[in-house]
Amino acid sequence: MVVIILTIVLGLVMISMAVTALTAQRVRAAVLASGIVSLIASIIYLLLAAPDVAMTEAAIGSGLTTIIFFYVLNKIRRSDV
Amino acid sequence: MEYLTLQNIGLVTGFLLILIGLYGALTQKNILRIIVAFTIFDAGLNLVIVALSYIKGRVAPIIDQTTGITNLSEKFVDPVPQALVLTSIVIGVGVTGVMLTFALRMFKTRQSLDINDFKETKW
Amino acid sequence: MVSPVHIVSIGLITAFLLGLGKKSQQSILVLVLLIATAAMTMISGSWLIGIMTGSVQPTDVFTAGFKPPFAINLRMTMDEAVLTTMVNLFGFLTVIYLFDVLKNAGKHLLSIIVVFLIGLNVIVMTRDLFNLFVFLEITSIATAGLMIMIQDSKSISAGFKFLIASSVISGILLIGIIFAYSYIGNLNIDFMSNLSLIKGGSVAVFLVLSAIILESKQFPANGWALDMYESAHPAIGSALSAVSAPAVLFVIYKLMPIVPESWHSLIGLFGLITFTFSNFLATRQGNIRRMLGYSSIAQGGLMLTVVSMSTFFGNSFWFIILGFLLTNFFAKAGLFWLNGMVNSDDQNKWGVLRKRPVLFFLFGAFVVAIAGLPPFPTFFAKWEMIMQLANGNGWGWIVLILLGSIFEISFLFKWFGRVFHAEEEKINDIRTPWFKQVPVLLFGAALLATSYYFVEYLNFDVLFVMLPLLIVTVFFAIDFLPAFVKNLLLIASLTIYGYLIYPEIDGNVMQLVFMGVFLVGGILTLIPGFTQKGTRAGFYPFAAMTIFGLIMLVNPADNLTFFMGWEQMALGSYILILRGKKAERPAQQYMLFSAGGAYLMLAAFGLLLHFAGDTFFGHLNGMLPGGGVVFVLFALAFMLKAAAIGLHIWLPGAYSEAEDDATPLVSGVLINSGVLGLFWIATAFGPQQLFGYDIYQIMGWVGAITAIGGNMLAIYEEDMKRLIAYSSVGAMGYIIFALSMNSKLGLLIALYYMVLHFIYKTMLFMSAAGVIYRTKTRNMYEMGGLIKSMPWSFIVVLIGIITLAGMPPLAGFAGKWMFYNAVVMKGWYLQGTMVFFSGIVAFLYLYKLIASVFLGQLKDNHRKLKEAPFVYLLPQFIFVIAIMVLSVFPQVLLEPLATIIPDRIPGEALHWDGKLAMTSFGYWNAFSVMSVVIVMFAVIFGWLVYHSRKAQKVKQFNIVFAAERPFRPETTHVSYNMFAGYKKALGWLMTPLATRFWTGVSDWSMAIADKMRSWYTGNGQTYAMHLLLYAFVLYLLISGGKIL
Amino acid sequence: MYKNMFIIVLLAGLGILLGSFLLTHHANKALPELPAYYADKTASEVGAANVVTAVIVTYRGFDTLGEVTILFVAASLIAMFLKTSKAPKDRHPRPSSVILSTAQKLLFPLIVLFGVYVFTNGHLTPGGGFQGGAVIATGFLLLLMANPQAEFKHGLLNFIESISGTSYVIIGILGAILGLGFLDNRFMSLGELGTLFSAGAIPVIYSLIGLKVGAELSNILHHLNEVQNEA
Repeated sequence: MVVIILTIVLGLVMISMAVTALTAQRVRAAVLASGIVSLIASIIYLLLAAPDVAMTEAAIGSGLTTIIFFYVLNKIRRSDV
Repeated sequence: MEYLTLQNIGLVTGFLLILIGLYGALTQKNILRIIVAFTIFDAGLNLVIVALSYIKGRVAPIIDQTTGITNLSEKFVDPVPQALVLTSIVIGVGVTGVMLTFALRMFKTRQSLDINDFKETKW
Repeated sequence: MVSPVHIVSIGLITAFLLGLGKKSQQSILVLVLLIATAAMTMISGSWLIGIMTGSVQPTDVFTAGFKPPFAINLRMTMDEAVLTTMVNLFGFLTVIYLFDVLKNAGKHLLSIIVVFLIGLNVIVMTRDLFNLFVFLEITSIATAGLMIMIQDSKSISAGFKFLIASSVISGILLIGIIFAYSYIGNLNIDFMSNLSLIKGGSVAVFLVLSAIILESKQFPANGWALDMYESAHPAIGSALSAVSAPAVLFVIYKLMPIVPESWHSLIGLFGLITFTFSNFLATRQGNIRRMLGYSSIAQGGLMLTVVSMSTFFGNSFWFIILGFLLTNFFAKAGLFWLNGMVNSDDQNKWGVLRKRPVLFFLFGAFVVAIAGLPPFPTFFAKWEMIMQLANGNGWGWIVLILLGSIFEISFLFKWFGRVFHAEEEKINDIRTPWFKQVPVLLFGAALLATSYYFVEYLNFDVLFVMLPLLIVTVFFAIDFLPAFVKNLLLIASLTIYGYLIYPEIDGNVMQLVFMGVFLVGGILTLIPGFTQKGTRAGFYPFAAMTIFGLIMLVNPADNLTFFMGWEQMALGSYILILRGKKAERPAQQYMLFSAGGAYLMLAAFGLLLHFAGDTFFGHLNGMLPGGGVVFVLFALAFMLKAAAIGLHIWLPGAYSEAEDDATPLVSGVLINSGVLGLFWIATAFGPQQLFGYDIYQIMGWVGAITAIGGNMLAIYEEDMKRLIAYSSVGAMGYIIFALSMNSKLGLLIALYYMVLHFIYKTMLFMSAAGVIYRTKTRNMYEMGGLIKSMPWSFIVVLIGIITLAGMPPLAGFAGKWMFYNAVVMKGWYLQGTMVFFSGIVAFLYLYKLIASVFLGQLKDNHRKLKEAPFVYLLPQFIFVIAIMVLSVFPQVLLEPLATIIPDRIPGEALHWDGKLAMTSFGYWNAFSVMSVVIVMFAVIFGWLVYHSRKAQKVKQFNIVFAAERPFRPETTHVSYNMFAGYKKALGWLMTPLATRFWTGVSDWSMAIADKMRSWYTGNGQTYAMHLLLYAFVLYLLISGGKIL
Repeated sequence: MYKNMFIIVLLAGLGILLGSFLLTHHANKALPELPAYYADKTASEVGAANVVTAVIVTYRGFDTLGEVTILFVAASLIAMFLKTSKAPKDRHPRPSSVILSTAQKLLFPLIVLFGVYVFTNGHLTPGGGFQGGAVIATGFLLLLMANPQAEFKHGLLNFIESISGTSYVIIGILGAILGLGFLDNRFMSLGELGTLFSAGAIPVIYSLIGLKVGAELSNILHHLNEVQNEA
C-alpha cells in the first residue's frame, strides 16, 4: 500500500514536471524539468522490479540527455534559452 | 481499488506523459522545446512498456541466492519489455542528440529557433 | 551460399572500420565502401538467382541459434531476395554515382550510407516487430544523415521536419508493438495471426499498421516527405523513392496476414487516393525534384493499393506489383540521377540534356515508363489491375486510377515537352563524368530488359505484335544513320511486312482495307522524307512506332493487343507532333486528349470484361444487352481520336504544328484509327440505349454538328494547314453521322468516306507541305498565283477539293449520292440537312484554298519558286490516280466494302447492275457521269480557249493603285480575313464554346490544385499534426466510430 | 487557438484509444510462453544470471547490434554535421578551477573503472554495456569540463569505437560459425552460473558494447564541445 501511494505521488510529480517543462519560461528550466521526469521514471522502474532499466534511464535518459541538451543550450546564447 | 495496482498507475502515468509530450510537440513554437516535448513523450512510452512487464509480487529477473534456480517463471517479472525499453532508451538518446544538432545548425542558418521560420520548402 | 545475415555483418564491419580511416585516405575508403556494397549485392543477388533457378531453398536465419519466437529470425525467400538485391544494387550504384561527392565528404558520410543500406536490408528480412522498429529507426537517422549531404538551410530544415515526423511515427509504432506484445505474448509476425481476434488486439494491429502506412508517405500526411524530396541531393531523393519506399511497402505486405480482412480494401482506397491526388498536385509543380517527389509518392500509393489487396488480386498480384515496383525502381532512380547531372530544378534548363542523345533517350524512356505507356511494365501492370478491379466491380477504384493516370501523363509530358523544346541559349553546361553515366545507363538498360521480359511473358502474337516491336526497336538502334537510309529502310520494312502478312489476312476484307490504309498510307507519307538532310534523329523510330501501332489495331488477338497498339500509336504520333517547331503546347494537348481517350477505352475494356468476359470487343457479333455504358465509353474514346466537335480542340494545333511532311501521317492516316474503332463498335454492339435514349440518335446529332462545326471553323482560317485540319473535323462528322444511321448503306458510306478522306486529305496535306516547303510560310494571304510555278500541286489540290466537296464527276459524288439515299431511308431529314449545309460551307473554304494560294497575283518574293520536289509529288499523283480510278469504277471499292458489313445490320444494301449502282430511290452510273462531264468540260474548255485567244495578258503592275498604298499590304489580299462577314454573323456559335469549356476545365483544376497544395504549409509541426489526423481518420473509418 | 483546440481533440481521440487498452488489457497472472521460456531456460541455455542481459545480448542480440548501430550512426551524423563549422576558436584561455582539475585527475580513473565494472558484470547484476558506456562517457565529460579548450586526440576514441564495434560483429560471426547462429554466445564455455567468467561470450560482447557505447557517447559530447558558440 505504501508503495502504491509512493508511486501515485511520484506519478503526480512526474506529470506536474512534464507540464512545467512545457510551460517554463526558459528552455533551461524545461530541460531540467524533463530531466527530473526521467529521474523519477527511473525510481518508478525500480519499484516495478526493473533495475536494469532504472540504471539505464538514470544514466542515459536523465543523465546524458540532459547533458547533451545543456551543451547545445550553451552554444545558443539567447535571452530566452 | 482493484484497479489501483502498480501496473495501472504506471500505465496511466505513462499514457498521460505520452499525451502531454505529444501536445507539447505539436504546440510549442521553440524547436528546443519541441525536442524537450519529445523526450517527455519517450519517457511516457518507456514507462508504459516497463509497467506492462510488471506482475504483482514478483522480483526482477536476475538469478541470485534469494530466487534459487527453479520455477523461475513463477518468480520473475517479464524480462522482454525490459529489454525492449533498454533499446528504446538508447534509441531515444541517439534521436535526441541528432535533433539537437539539427536545431543547432538551424539556429545558425536563421538566428531563430521558431519552427515557423523554417518553411522555405512548401506546397 | 552465404547466409543473408552476412549482408548485415559485412556492412557493419565496413561501417565501423571506416571510422579508422584518415582524411588522406578518402579514396581508399570510398573503394572499401564500393567493395562492401558489391559484396552485399553479391550475397543477395546469389540468393535471388539461387531461388529463381531452384538450386537453393528459401530459408530462415535464426540469430543466436534459437528458433522463433525465442529469437529474432531473418527470412530469405524470393520476395526478400528481390528487394534486398534491389536495395544493395542500388547502394552499389549510388556509391559509383556519388564518387566525386564521397571523395571529398569525409568518412562519416560513407558510414551513414552503408548503415542506411543495412537498415533497409533488415527491414525487408526481419520477421520480428521490435527488430523492425529498431532498424526503421536506424534507417531514419541514416536518412537524416543523408539529408544533410548538402548542408543548406533547405535540406537542414527538411531533415528536421523528417525527424519530427519520424519521431511521431515511431512513437505510434512502438505503442502498437508493445500492445501487441501484451496481448499475444511475443513479437514475431508469424506468431501473431490471431492477434486481431483477441479483444483489443485489433487496436494494436491498427497502431502498427497505421504507423507503417504513415511511414510510406501517404497523401495528405506527407508534407515532410515532399520537402525532403525537394531539398535532398538528387541521389538521396533517388534512394528515398527507389529503395526506401519499396522496403516500407514490403513491411505492409508482411503485416497483411495479421490485418483483419475487412480493412484491406479501405487501406487500398487510401493508397489510391494518394495516387490520384499526388499526381493531381504534381501538375502544378515547376520544381523538378518536388515534382518527382509527388510522383514517387503517387507510385507508392498505387503500390500500397496493390499490396493491401494482394488477396484480391490473387494470381495476378505478382505480375502487377512487379510491374509497378521495377518500373518505379529503374525509372525514378534514373530520373533523379539525371536531375543530379543536369543540376537544375528548372525545367527550362533541362534542354541541355539534348546534347547527350543517349541520356536524352533514356530520359524519355523513363518518363514514358512512369506514365504507363507500352511497352513498359507499368502499362501491362495497370491493364491487369484495371481488369481485376473490373472483375470485382471496383468502378470507383478504376475511376480514381484513371484520373490519377491522366494527371500523371499531364505533368510528365509537360516536362518532357519542355525539355524537348527548351531554348538553346538558356542551356548551361551539363556535367556527365563516366561514373554518373554508368548507373543511369545500367538502369536504363535494365528497364528495357524488364520490359522485354514482360512482353515476352505475355506471349503476344509473333507476326502482329512481336515483329512490329522488333522493327521499332531496330529503328531506335540505327538512329545514327542518315535520314534517307532510314527512310528507305522503313519503307522497305513496311513493304516486306505487308508482303509477310498479306497471306494472313487475305480473305478478310475489313482487315485488308484498314491494313491497306495504314500500310500504304504509311509508305506513301514517308516518301517526301527523302528531301530531309542529316540524320533527322528521333523521327524514324517514332514514325515506325506510329505506323506499326496502327497495324497492331487491325488484327488484334485480344483487347490488350488492341489497347497496346492504340497507346503505341498515340505515343509515336505525340513525338512526331512534338518535333514541330512550335508544337510544344499542341503536342501536350494532343497527349492529354489521347490519354483521356485511351483511359476511357481502358474503362470500357474493364466493363466489357465484366459484361462479356474475355472476348475481343470487335468480335462480339451482335447484341450486348445493357452494354450502353460500354458503348458510350468506347464511342467517346474513338470520337476523341476522330475529333468529334467538343473533343476536337487538340486537332488543329496538333496537325498544323507537326512537321510539314509528318502531318499527312498523323492526320490523314492516323485519324482512321478512330473510324476503325467506331466501325467496330457499331457492328459489334448493335443499337444501345443509355438512360432510355437511343445512343445512335445522339451520335447522329453529334456527327451532324461536328460536320457543320468543323467546316465552319475551317472557313475563318488563314493558315493553310489549320484549314485542312479543320476540314478533317468536318469529314469525321460525316463519318460519325453515317455510322450512327446504323443501316447497311450508312456503314457503307462511312467506310467509303474513310477511304476517300484518307486519300484526299493525305494528298492535300502533302500538297500543302510541298507549297510550304517552297514558300516557307503557312499563311495563305502571303501566297497567291502559285499556279504558274507549281502547276502540278495546283492540279492535286483541285482534284482534292473537288473530291472533298463531293462534286461530280469525281469519287466524292458517289458518297454524296449514297448519303442522300441513306438519309431519306432513315428519315433523319433535319440532321441530314445540316450535313448537307456543311457541304456548302465546305465550298467556302475550299474556294479560299484554291483562290488565295494558286490564283490571284504572284508575290514578288515568290517569283523564283520552283515546283514542289518530285518526292512530294510522287505520292500525291499515286493518290490522284486512285481517285480517278475510283471515280470511274467506284464498284471496285464499294463492292468489297459492302461485304464487310454484317447481315444483321438493318436497311437496304446497295445493288449493282453492271456499272449501275441502285437503291430503291434511284440509280447512278459513275462511268457515264464521268463520260458526260468530260465531254462537257472539253466542249466548254475548247470554246473558252477559242474565244480568249486574242485576250491580252495583264501583268501585275498594270493595275494602278489609286494613289494610296495600304499600311499593311497583306490586308488587301483576297484571303485576308476573307469571311469576316460570316464570322460576324455566325462566329459566336462555333469558336469559343469548346475552347472555353476546356480552358475552363484546365483553369479550374489548376486553381483547385493550388488551393490543395497550400495544405503543405512547410511547417514541420503541422506535418506532425497531419500524421495524427491521418491515423485518426483511418481509425474512424476502420472502426466505424467504435472502439475496436 | 483553434489549432490548439483541434490538437486537443485529436489527442483526446488518441487518449480514448489508449484508455481502451486499459479496459481490454488484463494484468498477467502468469508469464506468457515466451518470457516464461526465457526465465526458465536462461540459466541452462545461456548461462547468464541476469535474464534481461541474456535477452538483450543473446536472444535479441540482433536488436542490440542495431542499437549500437543507431548510436554509431547518430555519432557519425553529429560529427559530419558539426565538423563543417570549423572556425578559429575564440581562445581566451580560462584555466579551469583547481578543484575541477584535481577532481578530474582523481575521479576519472575511478569512474572509468566503475564503468568497466558495470559492463563486465552485466550478466550477473543489473547493468551492462549501455549503462557502463554511459558511465564512461560521464567520466569523459568530467575531462571535458576540466579543460574545455583542450584538443583531445579523438583518434583514440575513434580507434576504440571502430575496433570494439568490429570485434562485436566478428564475435557475432564466430557465433554463426562455431555456434548455432549469428551472435550466439554459446561458442564459448558457459561456465558456472553466477561467476564473472560465465555465460559464454556475453561478458565479452557486453564489454565491447560498453567500450563502443562509451566511445560513441564521448564522441558526441566531444563534438558538441568543439562546435563554436552561436551568438
